[in-house]
Amino acid sequence: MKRLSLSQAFWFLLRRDLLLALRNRSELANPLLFFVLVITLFPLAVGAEPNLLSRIAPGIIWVAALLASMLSLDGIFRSDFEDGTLEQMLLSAHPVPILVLAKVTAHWLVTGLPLLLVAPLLAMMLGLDEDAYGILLLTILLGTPVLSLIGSIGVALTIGLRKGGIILSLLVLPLYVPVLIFSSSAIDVAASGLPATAQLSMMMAFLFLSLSLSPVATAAALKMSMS
Amino acid sequence: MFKWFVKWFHRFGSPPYFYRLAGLWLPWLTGLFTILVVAGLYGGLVLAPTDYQQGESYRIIFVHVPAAWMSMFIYMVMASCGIIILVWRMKLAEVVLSCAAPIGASFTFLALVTGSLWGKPMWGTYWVWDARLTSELILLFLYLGIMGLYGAIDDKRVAGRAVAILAIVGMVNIPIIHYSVEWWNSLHQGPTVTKFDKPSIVWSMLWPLLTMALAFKVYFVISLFQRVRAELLHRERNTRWVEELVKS
Amino acid sequence: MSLSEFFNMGGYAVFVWSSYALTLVLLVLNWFLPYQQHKQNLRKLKRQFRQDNRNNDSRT
Amino acid sequence: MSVLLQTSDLTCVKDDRVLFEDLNLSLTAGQMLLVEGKNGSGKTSLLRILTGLNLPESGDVLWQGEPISEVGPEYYEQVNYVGHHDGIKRDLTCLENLRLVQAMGKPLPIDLDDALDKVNLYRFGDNFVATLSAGQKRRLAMARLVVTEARLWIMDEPFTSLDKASMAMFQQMFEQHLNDGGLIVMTSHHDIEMPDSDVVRLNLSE
Repeated sequence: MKRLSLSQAFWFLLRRDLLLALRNRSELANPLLFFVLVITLFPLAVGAEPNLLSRIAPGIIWVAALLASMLSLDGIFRSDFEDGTLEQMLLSAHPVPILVLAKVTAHWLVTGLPLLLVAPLLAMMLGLDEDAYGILLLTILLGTPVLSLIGSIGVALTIGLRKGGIILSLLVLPLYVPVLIFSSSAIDVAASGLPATAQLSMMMAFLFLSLSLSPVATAAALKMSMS
Repeated sequence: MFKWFVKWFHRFGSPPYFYRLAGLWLPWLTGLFTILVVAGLYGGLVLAPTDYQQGESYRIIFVHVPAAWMSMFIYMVMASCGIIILVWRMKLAEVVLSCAAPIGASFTFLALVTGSLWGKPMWGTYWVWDARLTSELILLFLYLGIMGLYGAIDDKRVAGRAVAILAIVGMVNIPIIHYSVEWWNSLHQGPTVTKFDKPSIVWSMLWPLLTMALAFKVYFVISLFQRVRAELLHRERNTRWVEELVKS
Repeated sequence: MSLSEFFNMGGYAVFVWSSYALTLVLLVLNWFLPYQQHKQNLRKLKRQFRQDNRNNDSRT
Repeated sequence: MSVLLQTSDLTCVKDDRVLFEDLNLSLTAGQMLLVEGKNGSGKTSLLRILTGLNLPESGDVLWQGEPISEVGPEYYEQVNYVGHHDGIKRDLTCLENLRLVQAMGKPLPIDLDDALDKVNLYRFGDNFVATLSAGQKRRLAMARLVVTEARLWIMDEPFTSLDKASMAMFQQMFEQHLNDGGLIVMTSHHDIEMPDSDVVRLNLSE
């Protein structure tokens, strides 16, 4: 009998989530706006001295990216949880981790990827060394998917809670530490004119590790949250 | 042999059996703990010689290092419970996991505070972003996360499975976090903090340290049993064995 | 070694003894609180079952 | 006829209350199980345990003699569930919603347009679900049952916010499904009039 294959299911789900995001365009800009706002606060707080700013720029950009990503996490499963489509997803004949991966991918495309667009602009405003721009983009490209993937576990664990927000950050932030360390250090190193290969390959390793492990954990956590 | 083990495992996992067994063991464990801790303290505070570099301040080691070891050990116990919960759905493992978390958090906190109390005479400040202190701090957050999640979910069966997943995820992450922090530290600070790493430690210092570590482990079991008994009584309050126990 | 020398800890008394004091406090707390909790649970259940018995007795 | 769906010594505990204990059921092709009982008697819990969404305290749900946790995907191919939530997205059109249902790996017997026609929603196919009434949404949720060919339909109060005509329509659909060798497990506060079908009743309040 005819049925749709797993890869078709993946694309359908991905396309559906992108379509839904597109239809709620106003929410689309929120993480981006938050990212920009947080970064604007730093010069106001620490002073506008160019040397200082350019030295702490990698850290600022990454802390802001991390917070922006965390703030948008709840959206991965929230509406699906409320209208019962998540329930239907768990009853699928396809392996749930793959479907979870489709949803996380869609979420990353909507919330993580746009950071890539404004990051150079913000880096310029903070006076980051120009040699480091390429590496900055690369770390965002490699690092933000890891944030979404790890974050999805936390969201799946707290989705059933009414006041899950603060617990979510408590669960997720410690797990974000390696990404923060390696990405900001990669930019740092690149800004001082050295190669950042080691850091980037570590981040690549994080990406593959979280790609393979976190959907499984998320699927298990979702199943737990639904009961 | 395997069959025997499975049978024992199931019996051990049954709440009434465990409750009774823990009650029987507690006095013995308390006795053992007292002996170990008296021996360890005497060895550490009186017998062990003064360190020629750090003077007497190094004596903090006899609580600091065992506490730090415990903080890791308890997390490993919790992660193992997590696996047992997800694979065999054993209720006792849920209780153990949830009861171990606050004890683990206490030891982590202890390791942090004693570490910074040691740091003041050594480095001149209470806090440095030393690799070990930093990863210990992150470990404390992981513990608090587990306690927070367990407390936030009303249905304790569901909460048990949630923290099981979280504990396992944390277990996978701990080495990564640890090595990242270590690497970060070596990048940002010189090797000034390696004072902690003694290449070799003399026997008269080592044995009190190991004795204290053992004492802490026994203490963990005591505290855990105490908590598990209280929690079991509460969770199983509607079952027959609790009724019989209370009536007798 | 005199007793006061021992307590002085070579000038590091504050750090050493506060470490040990904190350890003591945490160990006692982690033992005492569950102990208290257990006793309280037992007491609560005992009362509850006594109440049930009374109800049964008065009914029969 | 061989037994397809079975429960063995199923026990469900919620918030320290035993909802049901040692429940043994068996359902063959063409049979419908109607679960009755007071509010909070565990109807929804039983249905969710049958789908595998909830776990029982003890006991097993068996599909063709094997526990569903071991059968896995082969069981989920055969199950369609309509719960309290409609499980449809407000910001998608009816057709987009059904297309996604089909993507979930279950066998496909009929065309989406036909399915919409079956539940009288054909002309709303390209409308957003947000614009539909509660009854229409419910009908769309029920259309999920027919866009894939699952043998076991599990429904939790399917007739909420439906009018008499729609109810009759769905009961006809159910009879058809049973005649084709399907199975139904459902709860309902409404009276079911399916005289020609093999309906087993289970009251959880007793």
